Amino acid sequence: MTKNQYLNTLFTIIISLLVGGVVIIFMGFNPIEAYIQLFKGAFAGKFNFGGTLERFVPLLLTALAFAVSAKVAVFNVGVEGELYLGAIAAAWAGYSIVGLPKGVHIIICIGFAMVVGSLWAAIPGLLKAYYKVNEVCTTILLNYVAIFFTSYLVNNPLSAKTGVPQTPNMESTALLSKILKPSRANTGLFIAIAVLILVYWLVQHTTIGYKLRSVGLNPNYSDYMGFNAKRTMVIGMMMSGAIGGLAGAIEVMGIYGHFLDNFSPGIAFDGMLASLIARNNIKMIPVLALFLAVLKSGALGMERFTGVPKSLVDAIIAMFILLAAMEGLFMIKKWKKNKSSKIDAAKADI
Amino acid sequence: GCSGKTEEANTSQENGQAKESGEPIKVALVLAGFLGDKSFNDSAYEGIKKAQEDFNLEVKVMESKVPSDWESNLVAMAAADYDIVIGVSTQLQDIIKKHASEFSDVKFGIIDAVVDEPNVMSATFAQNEGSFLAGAAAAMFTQKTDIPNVNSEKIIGWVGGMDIPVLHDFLVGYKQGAKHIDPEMKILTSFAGTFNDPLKGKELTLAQYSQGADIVMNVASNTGNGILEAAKETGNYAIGVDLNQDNVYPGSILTSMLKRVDRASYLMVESIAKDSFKGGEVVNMDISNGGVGLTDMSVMKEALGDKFPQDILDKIKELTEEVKSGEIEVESYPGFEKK
Amino acid sequence: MLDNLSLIFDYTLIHATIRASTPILFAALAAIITQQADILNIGTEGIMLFGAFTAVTVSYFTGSWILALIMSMVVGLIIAAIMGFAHLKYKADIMVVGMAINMLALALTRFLLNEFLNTSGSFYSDQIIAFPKLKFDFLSKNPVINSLFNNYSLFEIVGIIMVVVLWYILYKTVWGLRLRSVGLFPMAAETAGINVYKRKFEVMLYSGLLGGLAGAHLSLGYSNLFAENMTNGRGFMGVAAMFFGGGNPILSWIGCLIFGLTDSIGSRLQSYGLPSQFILMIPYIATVAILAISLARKLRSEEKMKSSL
Amino acid sequence: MAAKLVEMNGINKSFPNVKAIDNGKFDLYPGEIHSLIGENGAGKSTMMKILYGMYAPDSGTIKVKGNVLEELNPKQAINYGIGMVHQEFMLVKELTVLENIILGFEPQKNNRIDFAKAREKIQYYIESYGLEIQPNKKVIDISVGEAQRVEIIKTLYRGADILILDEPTAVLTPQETVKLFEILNSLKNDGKSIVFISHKLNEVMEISDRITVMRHGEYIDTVNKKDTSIPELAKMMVGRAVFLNIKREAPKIGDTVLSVKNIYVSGEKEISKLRDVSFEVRSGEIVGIAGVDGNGQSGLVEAITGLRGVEKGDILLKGKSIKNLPPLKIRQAGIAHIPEDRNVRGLNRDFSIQENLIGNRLNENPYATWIKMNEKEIGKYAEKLIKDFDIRPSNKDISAKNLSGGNAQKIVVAREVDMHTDLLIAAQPTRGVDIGAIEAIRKTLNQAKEAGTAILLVSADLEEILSLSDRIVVMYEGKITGILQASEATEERVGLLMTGGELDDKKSIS
Ligand SMILES: Nc1ncnc2c1ncn2[C@@H]1O[C@H](COP(=O)(O)OP(=O)(O)OP(=O)(O)O)[C@@H](O)[C@H]1O
Ligand SMILES: Nc1ncnc2c1ncn2[C@@H]1O[C@H](COP(=O)(O)OP(=O)(O)OP(=O)(O)O)[C@@H](O)[C@H]1O
Ligand SMILES: [Mg+2]
Ligand SMILES: [Mg+2]
Repeated sequence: MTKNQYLNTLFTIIISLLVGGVVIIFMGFNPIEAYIQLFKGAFAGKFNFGGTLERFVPLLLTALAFAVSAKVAVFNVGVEGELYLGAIAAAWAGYSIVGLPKGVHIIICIGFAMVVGSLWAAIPGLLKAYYKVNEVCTTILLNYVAIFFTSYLVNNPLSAKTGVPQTPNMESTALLSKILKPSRANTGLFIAIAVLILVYWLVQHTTIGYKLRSVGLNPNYSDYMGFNAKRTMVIGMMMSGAIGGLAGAIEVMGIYGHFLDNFSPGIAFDGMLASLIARNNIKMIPVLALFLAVLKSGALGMERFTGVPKSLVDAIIAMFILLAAMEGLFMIKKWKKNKSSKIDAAKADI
Repeated sequence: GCSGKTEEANTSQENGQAKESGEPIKVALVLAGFLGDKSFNDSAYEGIKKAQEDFNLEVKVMESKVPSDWESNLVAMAAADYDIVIGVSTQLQDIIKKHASEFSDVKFGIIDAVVDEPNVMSATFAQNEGSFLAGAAAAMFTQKTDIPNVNSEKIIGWVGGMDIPVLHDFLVGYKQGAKHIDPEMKILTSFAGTFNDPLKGKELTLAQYSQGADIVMNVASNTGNGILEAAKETGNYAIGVDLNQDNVYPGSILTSMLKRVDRASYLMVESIAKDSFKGGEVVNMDISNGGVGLTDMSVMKEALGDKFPQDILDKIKELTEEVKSGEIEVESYPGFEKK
Repeated sequence: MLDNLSLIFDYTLIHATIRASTPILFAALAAIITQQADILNIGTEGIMLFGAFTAVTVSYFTGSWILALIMSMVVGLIIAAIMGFAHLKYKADIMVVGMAINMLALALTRFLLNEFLNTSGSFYSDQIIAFPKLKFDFLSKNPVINSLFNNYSLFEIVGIIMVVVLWYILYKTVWGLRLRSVGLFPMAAETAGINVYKRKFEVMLYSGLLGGLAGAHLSLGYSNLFAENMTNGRGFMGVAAMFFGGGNPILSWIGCLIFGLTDSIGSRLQSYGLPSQFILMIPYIATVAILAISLARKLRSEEKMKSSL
Repeated sequence: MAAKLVEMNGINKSFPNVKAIDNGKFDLYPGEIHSLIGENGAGKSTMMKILYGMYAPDSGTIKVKGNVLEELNPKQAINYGIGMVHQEFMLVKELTVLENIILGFEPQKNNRIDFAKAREKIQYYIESYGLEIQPNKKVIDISVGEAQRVEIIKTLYRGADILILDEPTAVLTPQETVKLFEILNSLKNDGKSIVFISHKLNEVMEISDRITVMRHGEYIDTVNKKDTSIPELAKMMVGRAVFLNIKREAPKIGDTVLSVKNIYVSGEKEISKLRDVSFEVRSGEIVGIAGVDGNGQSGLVEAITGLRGVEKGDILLKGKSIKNLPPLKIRQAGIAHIPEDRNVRGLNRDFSIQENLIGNRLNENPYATWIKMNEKEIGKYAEKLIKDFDIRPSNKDISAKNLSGGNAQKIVVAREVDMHTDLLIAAQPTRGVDIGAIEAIRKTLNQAKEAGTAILLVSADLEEILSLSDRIVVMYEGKITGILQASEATEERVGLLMTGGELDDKKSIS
């Protein structure tokens, strides 16, 4: 990021706050109070800050999952489904296997979730690579299948039979330890950060990453080099699915302790949003994931302790995101050049 | 059905029995969904509003359908010194169980589940019993061929929201009630897979009508709006749920199965106001105490005039007594056995 | 089971299929028109929701479905214009814009429902005037004919007409040719003197009109109420259908019909005690499977054409 | 002389990283063919894109037909009668030829495109200038030569009397070039003015009236054709004398390295399907494959390198079958491959020079330990290749898309030749690159051959085939029509075989 871009970001934030403030005043509330509660809701005290971290982890992982598939030029809208399947796989391994030491049990749960997530992601991957079936179409549709399938499992064979649509509670050996009690932030945070670093290293500094990026940018070159573009594409999708599955596993192992029917309200779509705003740049993803996590937990604070209705808070957040995406908004220096580079831009689009 | 501005914390005029100090009682209602479902959640809020008329309250409603928000909402409200925090859903059972001891000086209420802690009051519902009556009413109604659009086939319908255990508790009662009237009765059942899609509810209901059902029971929250609309649009019939929905489309809705969530939430607030809160208390709302039941069908009676089948009403009364006395034992779904 | 089968597969299925596929179809058309200019408009979902809300509100207050239709399209247009500016002028990623609009629509319609209509969750009233149904008395005598040809909601028919019209416009008119060239190869279009920016903006606006219409059909044609989040992924399904047909209105329509048909069959199958979740999956699995099989077959036949033997 | 049609003066244009035009100058008279030459990246295309309104110059004046143009876009340029055939074709592959031609200028009848009228008008150009095209085919299905003619008709159709052709012959066969020149001359006789950009100086000398030379974005000089010569032009372009014709030693031929035995390979078009093709390449010799583009050469190369399936027959490398092995296995067996299109296969344009150079040694020691890439070693290796092959700019971290065609091609050549494999396949190794780079690449191939590599050279440039090959295999419609020794090959004889003719003396040896 250049100095200009930082300025641009700053301007965008200020403008968003101003516009949001005007709306809040217009509705008859105090914007300063509202923003203070937003800030407190995200950062003040262990409970709130923990709440932010708790939301940050799945956002980071699902954003990463999306970015990895984007490296092989697959638009994986299916991370949500992988998250669900990973979650239920981890939950099952967590309650049905007993008597393992903690570390081993956690690894088994995570491993199983990642395998399930990657196998699920392999389906649209294979269809795209070998039959040119559009992956946006298949992943949108397969999300529903995954969610209904977990719903079937949790209400039938894997049900805890307690009246709540959830699996039995996992063994304590399968649970991730909490940090920052009473919030539910947990050691999954460190797993997520480790995965972030690992993925960054893998993509940027290894032969595997070279192949993945190469396939995404030019599959013909890859085939010619002997990387097998199709297979690599499927591998990239499977990596993406594994990370999505991991995100689900951490949710159940760190937060709920069991799989809960319909537990995700579209976490992976928020993750996708983070990745898209970061333009799939892995280095920028944690920043954007944190940004969204802060907005989400801050919004809860604003809703709890001011009279601003939840729906208005949500609308203001949507507006923040819209403005954040408009990178051209304050590129003052670029305005003049815009004219001469219009075709360059068109070219860049191709 | 308008619930007005809901999120604002508003205080009402003071009433005799309220706390001495004149400070309002702080009540937090934590929902596992949103207001506006015209059933379960709205009903809980109705009770609070009723209590607001009687006592001096400060009310906060936390809505969210995001499971990860539930726990943090509940904890935040408990930490913010609310006098009572009421969790409105079976789904909040574990969360309250987990945190009740942490906030030992805060009182909790849980609706539709039981938490056995010294500072928690629970309310459960025998929805299977209410549904039993609804099933019986539907089974009788579907054979009244003199009523417009009622066919001679012994087929009735039932459409649920998500396929989760509590809905099955409704369903077993409904089926048992129908079969009790006529063992040959065929019951079509569908789940929309969501509580939030009225259009899907409508589609499923239309499908059941096309398969010969002429009356369909709604157990689908917001999705149910589509069920009721399908009845109105095709001239067929429906049965409402939770709240009295008879008036939504007068003449299309035979009756509603009431689940008096409002009464439960009122009781909880009242116990604080009157200082009669008993930790660990479980209020069982069933047919015997009027916690579940059917409406009096007066709306339908008016719509049908002398075609109204009075015998249904009589039979329901009879069945109600039989269930009360234990003569009829209504089955329940695993996890919902009477405590 | 045999008599059950006839309860599932009978003539009423046809009308049910069209009814179930129309909301998705309109969303797909809105997505198709921008996709032809290489803009993936996933904001359709949000535009629809705005449209649905506007339609109900206007119809409720004015009692005129025509006015409701017009206003919901105008609202769609305005939202699309905002999206167009954000994406084309300020270079915001179109997917992000679309998702933000979806979030905004969900929150804002909920907010306005409280503020304007003083209710939450859902809103229905006798004063909401629905879109007319095409009812012909002379058709209603025979139940089969009645089910097959009568009682269509206005826009169920308009939708089918629009598939053909849009196909014609895209593939037979100057406007369509230029639009497709903008989407396929903007440089080529630019060197042919076509203003790519304007063209993209223009189709964003049309997409807004269609999205608004789609929403209005949802709340005044398909049903007669507004409910929070009543689109419930139908905009996304439209995008999926658009990709199913590769941007071709007719093929996309076929995708919608496959979905609608399997969905309707599912609705009927549910009554027979199979686990609901599996039934609810059928339309999604069927659509993916049909797409995959048809593409695999196409690839195979292309291979054959190339063979030297 | 008549008044100038076009006058461009003091033109400057910078892109983010380069100054593409530095005080550029160009003019054009009515009815002349004016060539614009210069090395890759000299700024020829940029200069003409400015004239066509695609780029706004940073400064400078443009005068067309007496009007000073302040702001120009393609639409206005078209209105001034300027038409441009771009180096990369501006054709929408998914549309038909007809649709491409009329795009933006469609005749209409009640809101419908009047295809009949369009066809009629196009027919006029087809007949008047002998531009053979098939209007109903999709562009994706036509040959490059035809695409070229489509582009020309497109500009004429739009009413151009100033035609800019940016390297039109780079992708054409000699026959097609001859045909193009006939067309250009007849256009000129019709009073049209033509700007012709090319790297091939013999063509430039053949077709032009005047010639302008650019170097590193600067204007060097404009000369009359009759006052100059090829060596002089080359010197102006490169800044030094150039020697293209490498003197050939007698080849030291060794064992058979590659033997292709009766193979059948699939193809898009009927004529590109290989049927019953056999030949051999021995160590220390260059075997040239001559043929009109589209007669199966691509298929042949792809079959040998594993990129396309062989349906029947066998391919042996040093006696071992490599038929239908995965491309990686074939590379490892000892084949290096310079692909025909550097932008499609040869390079990953978004990768840096360094990343492109390491592609085929990715898993080799010391460049990688297990999966970790050793960036230091890779960097050293990249720097060595950049130096050895004189790739410019020499910064290994620049992304490949910012390089001129010649330098981009040098990356591919460096990467493949440095593998020192037994067999090197070089397909169109000098297509579209400037004269300096051609010299360097040809020299490199010759050195590899002298070091004992067996080389299979595929080129549509007959001159290149004749000057490099020791043996020449001629292909026509997917079959081999003859194999000639260098000594017995002449342009006429090879040309005859390339078009399906037969040699009467039957002196060919196989
Ligand atoms: N759109 C662009 N963005 C950035 N740099 C560019 C762009 N177009 C051209 N350049 C750079 O400008 C310089 C001149 O390029 P130009 O295409 O005009 O060269 P050329 O003489 O046509 O070369 P060639 O013979 O290879 O076609 C080169 O260094 C090139 O990399
Ligand atoms: N069966 C195939 N499998 C994979 N790729 C193919 C196949 N057929 C064609 N292609 C691709 O399409 C391109 C053009 O194919 P085509 O068959 O026309 O080439 P060709 O005629 O064999 O080669 P050329 O004519 O250029 O010598 C090839 O370069 C190749 O990349
Ligand atoms: Mg009946
Ligand atoms: Mg050029």
